[in-house]
Amino acid sequence: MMANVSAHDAPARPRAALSARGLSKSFGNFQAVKDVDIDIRHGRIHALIGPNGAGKSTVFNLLTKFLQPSAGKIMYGETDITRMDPAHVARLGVARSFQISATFGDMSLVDNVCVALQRPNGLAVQFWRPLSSLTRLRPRAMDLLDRVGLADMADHRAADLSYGRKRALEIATTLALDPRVLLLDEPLAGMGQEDVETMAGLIADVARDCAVLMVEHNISVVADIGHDITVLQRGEILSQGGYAKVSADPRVREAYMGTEDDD
Amino acid sequence: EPYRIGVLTDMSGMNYDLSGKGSEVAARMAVEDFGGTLLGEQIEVIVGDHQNKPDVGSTLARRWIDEQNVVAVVDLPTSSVALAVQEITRQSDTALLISTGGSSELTGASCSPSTAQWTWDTYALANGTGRAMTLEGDKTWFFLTVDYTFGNALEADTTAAVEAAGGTVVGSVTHPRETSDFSSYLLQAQGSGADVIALANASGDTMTALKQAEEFGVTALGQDIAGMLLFLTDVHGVGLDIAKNLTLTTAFYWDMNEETRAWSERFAERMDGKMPTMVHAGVYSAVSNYLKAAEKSGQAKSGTQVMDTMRDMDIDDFFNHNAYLRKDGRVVHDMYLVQVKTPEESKGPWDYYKVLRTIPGDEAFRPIEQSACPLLDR
Amino acid sequence: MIKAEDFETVAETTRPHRMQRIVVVALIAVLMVLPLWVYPVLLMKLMCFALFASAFNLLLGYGGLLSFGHAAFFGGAAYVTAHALKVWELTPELAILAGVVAALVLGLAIGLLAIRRQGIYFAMVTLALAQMFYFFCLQVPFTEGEDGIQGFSRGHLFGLIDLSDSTVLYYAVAAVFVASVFAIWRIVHSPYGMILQAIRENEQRAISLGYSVQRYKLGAFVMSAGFAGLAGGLKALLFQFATLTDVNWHMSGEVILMTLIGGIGSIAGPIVGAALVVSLQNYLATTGFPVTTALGATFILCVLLFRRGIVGELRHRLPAARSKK
Amino acid sequence: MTDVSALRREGRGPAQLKVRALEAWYGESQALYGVDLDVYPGETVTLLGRNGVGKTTTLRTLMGILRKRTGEIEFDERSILRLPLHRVAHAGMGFVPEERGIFASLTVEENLMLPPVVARSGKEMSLDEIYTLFPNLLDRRHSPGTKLSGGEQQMLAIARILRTGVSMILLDEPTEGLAPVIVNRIGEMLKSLKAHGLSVLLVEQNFRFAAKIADHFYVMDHGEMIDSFAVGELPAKREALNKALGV
Amino acid sequence: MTMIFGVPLMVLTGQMLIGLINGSFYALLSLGLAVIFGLLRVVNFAHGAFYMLGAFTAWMLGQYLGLGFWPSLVIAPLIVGCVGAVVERTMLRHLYELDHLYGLLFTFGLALLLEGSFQHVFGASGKPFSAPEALTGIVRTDFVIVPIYRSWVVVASLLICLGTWALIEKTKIGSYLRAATEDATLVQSFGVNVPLLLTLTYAFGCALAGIAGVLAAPIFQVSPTMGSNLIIIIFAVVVVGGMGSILGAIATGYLLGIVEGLTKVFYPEAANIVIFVLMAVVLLLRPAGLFGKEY
Ligand SMILES: Nc1ncnc2c1ncn2[C@@H]1O[C@H](COP(=O)(O)OP(=O)(O)OP(=O)(O)O)[C@@H](O)[C@H]1O
Ligand SMILES: Nc1ncnc2c1ncn2[C@@H]1O[C@H](COP(=O)(O)OP(=O)(O)OP(=O)(O)O)[C@@H](O)[C@H]1O
Ligand SMILES: CC(C)C[C@H](N)C(=O)O
Ligand SMILES: [Mg+2]
Ligand SMILES: [Mg+2]
Repeated sequence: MMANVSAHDAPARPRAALSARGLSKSFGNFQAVKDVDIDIRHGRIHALIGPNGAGKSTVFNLLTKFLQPSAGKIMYGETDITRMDPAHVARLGVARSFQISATFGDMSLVDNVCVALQRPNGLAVQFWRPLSSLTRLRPRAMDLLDRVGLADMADHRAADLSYGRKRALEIATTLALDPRVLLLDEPLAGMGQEDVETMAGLIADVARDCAVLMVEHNISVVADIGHDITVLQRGEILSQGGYAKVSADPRVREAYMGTEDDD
Repeated sequence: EPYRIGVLTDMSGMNYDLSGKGSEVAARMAVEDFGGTLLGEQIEVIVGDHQNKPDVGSTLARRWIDEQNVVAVVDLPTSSVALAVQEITRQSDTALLISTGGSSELTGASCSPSTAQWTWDTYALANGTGRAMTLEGDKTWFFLTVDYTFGNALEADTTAAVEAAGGTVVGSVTHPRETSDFSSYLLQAQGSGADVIALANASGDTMTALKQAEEFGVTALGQDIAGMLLFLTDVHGVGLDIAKNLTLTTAFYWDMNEETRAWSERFAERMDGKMPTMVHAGVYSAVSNYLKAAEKSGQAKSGTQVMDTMRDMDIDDFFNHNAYLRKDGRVVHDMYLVQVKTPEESKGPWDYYKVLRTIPGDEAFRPIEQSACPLLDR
Repeated sequence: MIKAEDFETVAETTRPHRMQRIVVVALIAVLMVLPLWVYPVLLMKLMCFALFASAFNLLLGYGGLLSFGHAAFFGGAAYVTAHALKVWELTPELAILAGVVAALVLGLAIGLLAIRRQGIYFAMVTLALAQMFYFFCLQVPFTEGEDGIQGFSRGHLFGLIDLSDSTVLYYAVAAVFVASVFAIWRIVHSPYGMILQAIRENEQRAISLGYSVQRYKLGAFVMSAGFAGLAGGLKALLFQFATLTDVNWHMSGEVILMTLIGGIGSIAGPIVGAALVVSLQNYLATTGFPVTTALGATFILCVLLFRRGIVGELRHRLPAARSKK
Repeated sequence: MTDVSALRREGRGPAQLKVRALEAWYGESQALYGVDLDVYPGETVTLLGRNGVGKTTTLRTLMGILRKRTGEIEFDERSILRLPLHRVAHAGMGFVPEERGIFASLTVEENLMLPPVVARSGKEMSLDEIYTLFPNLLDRRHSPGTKLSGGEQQMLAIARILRTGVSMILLDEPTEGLAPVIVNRIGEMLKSLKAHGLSVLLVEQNFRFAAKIADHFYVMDHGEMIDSFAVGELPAKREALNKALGV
Repeated sequence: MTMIFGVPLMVLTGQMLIGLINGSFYALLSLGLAVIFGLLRVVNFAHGAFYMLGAFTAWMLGQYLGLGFWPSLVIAPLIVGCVGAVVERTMLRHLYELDHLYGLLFTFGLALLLEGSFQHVFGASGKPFSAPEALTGIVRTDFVIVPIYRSWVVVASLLICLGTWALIEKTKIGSYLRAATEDATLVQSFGVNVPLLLTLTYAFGCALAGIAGVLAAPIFQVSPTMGSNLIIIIFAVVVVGGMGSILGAIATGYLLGIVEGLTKVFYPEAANIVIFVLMAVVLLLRPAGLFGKEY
């Protein structure tokens, strides 16, 4: 099903890092996601697009186990994670961001990143240690902040950041987990044009050594850095493949991009 | 620094009417009548609200004694608080004049040399009411007992009295303080088929139970009610329609003779016309006799010494004639078996009791030989 | 989630400022000499409640969980401590330890059920479960019903030091108090405390970072229960009592009030609040003004006007204190 | 079709809705930075702009749902800035939210009957008229509101406001997520509303749809109005628009 | 005597009836709580205090104005409702934007204030209040003894519950209420005076508590603390029923009353606890409550 056409220097198709088969979710009688198959591959950026309410965030929540699928199967490499709890999935290396930016508002930026950094090394449960035991994480945290251009604001309160910068911080925090699969829900929403470019660059950069799934309405960015595209509509896959194929699909034009010309 | 008398009572809870403000007034009257000075120092009355909580009461008492030169702690409704405070007054050797607290344990196993239990105790009630009713023909008893020192003591004492008089106890249920619905307990009591349902509880609980017993037609269906502890204010509270014909034991009734009427009217004047309960009169009597004894002993600080002085005195006033203080802390005086009037018999508010019989002190209270008080060296 | 505008954030006090150290040392010194002027029993009562409020605040202020059932831990531990002193005749430190262990176990049981719900539901569930415990205490014989457990002596600390002397007891209580507040401070300002704060601020995000938030919350709940138990045990030792008052839901309400008045989410807040409420109760007990009314009015005022609490307001009003870091 | 906007360009007749220097905040963060806007009686005006530029915010602020706001809002030559939210409808302004706001606990008919009639200006539609306009709703009138399809819900949301007799409707993305047929139907409906004399302030991402029904356009970016033109100027604006809207 | 499971039939039916009567109060009170919570998202901790206020108002109407039970049954809840309205207007409404917990804390303070003040003014011992002449006496059959007044309470509470349910589910006001629960702002934007509606709802919920109070007055003593322990049971009822569900509140109220009654027969020691045990079980199995929606 996947088109081999890609305008970009995509790596050869590696096996899927995260994949789902027959993924479905209903809320009461309402079926938000129907029978979705998706493969997210190492080293590639997979864009998920579709009109509002198509079920993109729901797919996200299903893949990260924030929601329990009604049917279907989710594999992380060789591991079946269909029944796992979300924190566990995250510990395996599946990191996500949220559509509505999620930071720890009352903490400084560097602390925000440290929250993520201290988990793998077991510091987080040590209620008897002073906070200074975290200082050794600081260089790495600063490094990450630097990558998203926030190093000079490291000691500001996260809540005081502008919307776009919160998104950047969220990405830095997510990267701190050293994810193997990265899921970004509208990471560029609310960012100014230059920021969009830097961030798109960063995502492309990060994607070199992990698998990325992102929801994004900014079609030009998707066209720019996306390798694979899945279009959802009313919970179902409308089209899947490279940008050229998908954007040529009349149904996609109709449902999402809009018909170019009529009467 | 003036000597202070601390009235430790319930100023906000369900014992407010029967003790509370009235106890304060009675204590003040006693101090005024005594002249206001003791051994050349002013006497001051201070009041504390223990909220019926042992911890609140004991903290207050401790502070009073440690910081405010309180030489006598008075009244103590709720035996659980009284027990707690008694621990403190024992340690500091302060006089403790219990009027409302009624568990016979206060002068039994937990007795203290600086305590006088002035007005009544559970033994006296049990012996008065329990005995009388059993002899009248109420042979089988069922208890509704409030679940703490006082209730348990009252039930135990009554059981003993009933059995001694040839009756039997067929069952009992316990309930927590301030129960609002007795219906299921009453149902059990009705189911038991006992001749009498005995209320081994106090004030609010007793009133509620009486009302609900009426509602469930307990007496109409042929069972009797025994209000083991009923104060004048309780009768006032439920009304004669419900309380009529109940038999009860009391240490005092305002309308017995000239003396009691005279004092009670003075009291009522200060209390918006409310007549005193037995514990109000008891507080007055206790405070005035304490002051006499303290004056006589020449010092007020040692509760034990004052009490010892009092033990040698004749206690005699409108409240009790020919009474005396025992080694275990019990003040022995006459008690009265009374019956509540019917609405027709009553001539107006507060005209509630007819006295059936005077129970002489030595018959009313637990004989000293039977006392479990460790102070009695035997 | 409840939130004072001025949470002391973890970072803000990462390294105690020299000034702060001096203040703390000075305060401890004052604590040492205070019984010369103030009635020691009152001071000890105050410390018990300050510790109780601090324990509660560990959960609310730093974990963002409003428990309406903390009386269960406070009172439960008081019962166990009293029982241990009276019936098992343990030494005071072991008796208190028994109380704390009981509180921890109870905290685990109630916590496991309660953390299934959040926000108001959490508050209501803890309230109801604590009330269930209250009725349990009312029924079982070992608590001695409405009388409570009373009539035991304080015993000898480590079997050696006689605690019946209030002054000796005072220093023992003060030591435990200072150590516990320090321990709470340490927990709050530890890596664990930081995660707790993160969870409070954004639970979903914390999950997505791989934290099993339920466990962290449960951990905070149990620790808080443990400290509340310690406070309860101390109180039982101090007054030689354990009564139903301590497990009643009014007690849970009072500890909330103390924390709210003092200021949620700071170390000093609950201590100040407890001091104020206890002194107020103490004062009102002899004035005839109804205590409950006063507490209720204070509650309403706090919620409507001073949600930051005293310490929070101070910190808000004195920007100098904030910017000194 | 251009008469009205022609009138307006010549500055004749008062605007029904006149907005000047409108600023608005979500908590601490500012969302609108000085919006100016006019809607003349009987006109259909469309607000264009990318995602997140503040179109919805503009409508919510005009309606008074977002209350942290400054500037001027005059409706029928009367300032409505201080009006409590529930008085705004009575002044004659109705709002159809982006997420439609159909109530799950009410049936279709209950949903329809929910908003009180605010004016008997002759512009209000009777239930019969509404069912004639939207036969689908008649069939489903007893089923719970949210069991309707997306398109039907959108119809219901609009119909609900038509019953009340308001003279202006603020309509947020009525075609979002709808199938083309339904989009067409809604287009027809909007035209018939215009025939009824209603003014409409429309937010729409679907530019082609808007182009067919609007008299006048405003373009937003970052909480500001960056352009405004009548439908006649459309061809000339195509290029600039494509850039601004990122289509 | 007929025995069932080793229990005399009379006791069994009697206790069940008593359970039903208690259940009536649970249902009435949790209904009011659910109405208030449903729309205002405020857990009305003062509900018990308003219940007490209802009883006291009835008592005062009798004491000072000489009004009987029947007029009081109408007037007292109205007065309680007005008090509720004032509280909502002047204080409670400033808390809506904050975390719901502040509403809980505020009403907790209010409960303390009301109960403390009444206790101070009227004393804690409770005031007598008699049932109307027409309803005194008992019904006695072979398997049950029940006071007429109490049976009347069951009927009255059922009627009120059904009436409220009908009001909310079947009328225009009800449709505003239900809609406002889902999206208050939108309803207000339609021109409905939602702030007024909120005030009325709170007042109505409080009035329901007031009615329960008047109904309770002849059964229990009219005392300042009569509501303070009840409120926690009501909380448990509401948690079991599912927050905000009207039907859930009513059904669970009666259900738990009966369960409690049965427990008194078979295992009296657990009678006080059984509701909370049930709550714990429900929490484990269905965290959203029996009638609540999963979130
Ligand atoms: N918890 C829920 N309960 C009920 N319905 C839900 C829930 N979450 C999402 N939905 C519904 O599922 C559908 C898909 O929602 P989702 O958030 O996945 O859309 P989306 O594609 O991410 O849209 P957007 O671009 O607006 O973010 C929507 O109709 C939404 O209303
Ligand atoms: N409730 C809110 N709180 C804080 N910020 C908000 C809120 N709602 C919207 N915003 C922000 O305000 C800005 C404008 O949002 P608005 O919803 O008005 O955009 P829009 O132009 O309608 O976009 P769309 O086409 O996606 O509907 C966005 O940056 C958004 O993130
Ligand atoms: C008046 C009473 C409440 C006395 C109390 N029952 C006691 O414990 O003695
Ligand atoms: Mg989404
Ligand atoms: Mg929008």
